[in-house]
Amino acid sequence: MLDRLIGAPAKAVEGNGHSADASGLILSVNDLATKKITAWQAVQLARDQKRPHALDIIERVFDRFQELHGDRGFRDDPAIVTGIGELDGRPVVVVGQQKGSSTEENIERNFGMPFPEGYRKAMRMYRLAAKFHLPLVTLVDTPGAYPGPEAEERGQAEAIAKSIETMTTLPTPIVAIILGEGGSGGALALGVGDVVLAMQNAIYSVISPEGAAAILFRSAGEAERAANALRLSAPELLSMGIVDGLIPEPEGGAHLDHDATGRNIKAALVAQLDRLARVPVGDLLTNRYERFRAIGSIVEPALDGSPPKAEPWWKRALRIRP
Amino acid sequence: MLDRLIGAPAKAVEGNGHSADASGLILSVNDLATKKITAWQAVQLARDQKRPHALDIIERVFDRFQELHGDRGFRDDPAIVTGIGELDGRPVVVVGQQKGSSTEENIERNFGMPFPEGYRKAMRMYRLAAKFHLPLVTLVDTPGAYPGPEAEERGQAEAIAKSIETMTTLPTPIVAIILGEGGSGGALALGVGDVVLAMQNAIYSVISPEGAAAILFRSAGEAERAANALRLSAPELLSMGIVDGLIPEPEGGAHLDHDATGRNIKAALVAQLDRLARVPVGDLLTNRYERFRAIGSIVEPALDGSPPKAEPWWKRALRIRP
Amino acid sequence: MPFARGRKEFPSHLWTQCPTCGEMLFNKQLVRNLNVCLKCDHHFKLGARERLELIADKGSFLEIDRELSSGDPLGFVDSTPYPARILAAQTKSGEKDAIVCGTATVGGVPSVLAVMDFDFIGGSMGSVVGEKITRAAERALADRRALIVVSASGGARMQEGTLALMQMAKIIGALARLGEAGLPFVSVLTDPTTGGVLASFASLGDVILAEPDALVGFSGARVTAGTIGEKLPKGFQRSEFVLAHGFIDQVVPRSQLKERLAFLLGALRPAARDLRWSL
Amino acid sequence: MPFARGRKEFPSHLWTQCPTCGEMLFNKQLVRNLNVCLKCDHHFKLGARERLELIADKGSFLEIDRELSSGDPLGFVDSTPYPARILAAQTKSGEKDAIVCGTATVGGVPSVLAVMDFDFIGGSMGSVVGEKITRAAERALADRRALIVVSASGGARMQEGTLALMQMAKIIGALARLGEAGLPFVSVLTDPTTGGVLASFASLGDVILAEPDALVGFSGARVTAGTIGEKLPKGFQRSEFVLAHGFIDQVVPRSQLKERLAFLLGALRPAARDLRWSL
Ligand SMILES: [Zn+2]
Ligand SMILES: [Zn+2]
Repeated sequence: MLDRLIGAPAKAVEGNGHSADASGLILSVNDLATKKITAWQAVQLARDQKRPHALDIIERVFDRFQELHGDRGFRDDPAIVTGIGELDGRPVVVVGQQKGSSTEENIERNFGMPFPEGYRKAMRMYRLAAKFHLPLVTLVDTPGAYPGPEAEERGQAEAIAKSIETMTTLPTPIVAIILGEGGSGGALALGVGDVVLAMQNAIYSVISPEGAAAILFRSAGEAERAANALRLSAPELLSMGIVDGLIPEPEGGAHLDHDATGRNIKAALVAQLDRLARVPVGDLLTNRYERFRAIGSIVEPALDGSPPKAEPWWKRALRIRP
Repeated sequence: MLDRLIGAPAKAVEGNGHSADASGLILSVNDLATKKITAWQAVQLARDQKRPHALDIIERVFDRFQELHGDRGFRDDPAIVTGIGELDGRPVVVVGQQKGSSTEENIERNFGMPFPEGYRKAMRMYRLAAKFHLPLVTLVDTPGAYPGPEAEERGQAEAIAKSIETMTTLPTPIVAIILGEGGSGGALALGVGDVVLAMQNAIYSVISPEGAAAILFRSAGEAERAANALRLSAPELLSMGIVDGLIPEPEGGAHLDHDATGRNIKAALVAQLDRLARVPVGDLLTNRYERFRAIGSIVEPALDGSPPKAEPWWKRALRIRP
Repeated sequence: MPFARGRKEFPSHLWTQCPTCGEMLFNKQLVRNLNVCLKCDHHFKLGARERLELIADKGSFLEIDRELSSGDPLGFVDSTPYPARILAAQTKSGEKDAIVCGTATVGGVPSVLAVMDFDFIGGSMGSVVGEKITRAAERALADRRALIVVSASGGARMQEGTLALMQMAKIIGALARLGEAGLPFVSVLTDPTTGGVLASFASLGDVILAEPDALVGFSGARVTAGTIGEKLPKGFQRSEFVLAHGFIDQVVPRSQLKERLAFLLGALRPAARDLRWSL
Repeated sequence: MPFARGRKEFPSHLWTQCPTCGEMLFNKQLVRNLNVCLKCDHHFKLGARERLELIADKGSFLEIDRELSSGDPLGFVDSTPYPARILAAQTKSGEKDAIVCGTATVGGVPSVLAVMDFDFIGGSMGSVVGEKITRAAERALADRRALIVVSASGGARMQEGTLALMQMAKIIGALARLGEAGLPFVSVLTDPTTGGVLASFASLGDVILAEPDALVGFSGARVTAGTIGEKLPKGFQRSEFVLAHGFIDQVVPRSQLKERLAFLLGALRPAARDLRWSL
């Protein structure tokens, strides 16, 4: 038996071929200047109410941003902000999850937990980007999709699934940034990019540490233990190939200096979009597919004793016959 | 000045090139065997509760019909029924507005007045038809889209507009049949076809006679007068080129013999779909565009004194410069 | 100006009363303020020509299809024969029908503009409006220009019966082709945009802007209220309400409309050639 | 059989009590009835192999990717180390993970089937489920076959952390390509289909069928109820409820599932070649 870890560390980062090294990104865990924080510290930082949220970043990164509203079907969801901004003079479509910076704003923004109509608004903007050949930038920052009964009734699961589907085949460059909290499927609905970056202190997880603790350890108090086990911090994500690079945060965390954070994000975006603009859309889609295709950890015995080669799916598909 | 009546009678009917003459269709008002009924009689017949409704027709025309439900967004609207049926062994997507045959069923079906989610269900089925290269048959029978406040809130206008848009570019053959009452935009949302047929006693109007009477004559009691003025009966629609042919009804009206009505519809559908299946999809879409493009009555003075020629829009577009 | 005066002191050729706040507005000032109330920002209706002046870059507007006018396909008579009704509207307005179309640049972006005029039989959409918007879309497609349509309409023109209804499909067909070619269409909703106009082109903008407090709905509020026999929610069918329900991108004060359009057209600016052929 | 008997008269290797109606069901009869209660039609969970027997044409099923099993990428330990948990499930079930895939014909239509098994760690989706469904979709694309996925899952497998989450994007990527090639995907939801499984492939069927009264929802009802701190609507997150809300095409009794699938695949039968190239 061969333990073939598909999508192992360095490979995935270089594998998709688009990660810049000239834009200040952290591309290897070894490059982290300061010593790594604990998973639980990362959770606290990622959730800090003073952390810059989507609109704080948009304001600092884009010139002349115009917010566009509505899903054209039910409601304009304030937990997702969308619009067109100019990045160094080039129009870019922006879609971000928006948490509040105060209790009042958090209530208005539903604590950054989108309803299905939020994801449908996002999809509308994804399609707008594709129609007009504008690159798409997404900013992920949510505890998760809203789990309330109205959200269930209006198809939270369907909206997330369609959002992901729309991104996987969207014929325009996509850079996704995990800005703060990447909460499960509700985050992934904005998270399918040609390049996926994470802020240095962001987290991204299949379930909240509290949720995992409640199920696995029968106690929400064990959240810290769960956070560790889930390997949800940005450096861990980088080492697993889930994100392609980390955007450095100012000393002490992004909440201490929004402007510097914005500058770092802008540098990363400009560099990534410059690269992606040169990739023909067919190659873009192939690479995007292969990027996510390669993620996972499976053990597969070789039928003839030799280890199976890692190769593009279509080679496998054309070869295998029952 | 030249009174150029774009889309005049016979021209439009032959113009789109797809109308069968071998399937029992009435292609000219002169061919109407019995003497024409009045507009008001047509209104009464079209609305007769005993008239065969969509499911009555589907049952008689299609083998092995499977109803499919839901708009994938909000609700399954019982005022629109959709599914896949077999027509002489060939799978066909069917979308029809469904009135009730009793008061209870009418309440359940909202008297055949769809909500926005009904049109969104229809659109989903239109796309399904296109994706799998299945022809689409629509059955129009509604007093109109539901005008209630929830329908307004969920975007009745948007749903109708998108429905029409989806049909205009749908890359698969479409036959639309005005089965009974064709009530305004809510009917047109199912009414864009390569071939548009009407039952002999159907009506199709921009506004209900009662609505028109209330506005024009300040009295709903003048509905009969309005019905005449609106020229909404099937023979009028045929003579204006709005429908391409009439499907004959049994003596006295469709409500007297559902089976015979079903047979006539089936014959028409089989003949039309046979023809349309032979048209390359590019030509189909061009012809569908030109079919609706030609409808209207305008007066345009010729700039050089000679009458402007009727010609395809792209010739005009390539020629004219300011 | 803010002390009370009697009605006779405000001759109507000089003064207009704001229907929202009741303020008496001096007409010259009102016009200079783009027909927006100086006190409460109420947006008065704006004629097609004034709107064009507001949107198009100065001196860039070239009208097209000016001479199209309506036939009388149904021989329609209500209180007046339809041709007489048309003629009266033409005489009063100096326009041939309820829409003015032409080419222009907007913020430097080559565009086709189609602007409706509510004063012409309620901005109703008959064959002429249908044909002119369709031609405007076809022109935009042929010249690879952006399309802007400003709506102000009660809906389809019932004097043209089912032919008027069919204009919805005709226009949408042309818009769909425009969209397939990757050309932008911006829809601007003004007070009122209802019925078959909202249920067709007005709802299909890549971006949809609306003026503040404009009536935007499918069915007349009277019909809707009648349907449920009760009171409608506050702000029902007004721009801000429709925005909250997800059908409008932005509510834009008239003073910012030009700038907003210019930004959007700049961002969605059509490529010089059709990118579908560039792979 | 319909007279009252004491519990001790129903040894559990012979009898099963229906959780819905309380009826004691003789196991052999229950199995013969496709694990559906003979009295109240309650649908018991069905193992992957039994489901395959029910759906695939007799003798047509050829399993693929049988030997894939899970790594331990996170070194995850809760009450038990993850590898031990996997091994226990493998030993108990005889399967390598929570899904069985293969090729078959269904009503004569060449298909690829992927069937989940709730008994294997709650049908949770980790890298193996992700990889196997992805390969199933890729196989369907390569061979121009239809794809049927039967879901039975509590969602993503948290012991594989964010890697499990990424399986959603991976599978959907493959499904999207299948769809672009005009190949049909039918999703069958069984009790339960929740979390990341419903929020990915299970919701993306061209046609979505569900078994009666199956739990179908994104968030656990406990979470949802906690969110609002009150009682949930009747039938909340059950197939019929979800059908009424527009997200399911049909609720299909198990006895009719094969026939229904055969009809749908026959109607949506993929063309022998990709019609995108045939213009
Ligand atoms: Zn005022
Ligand atoms: Zn039972």
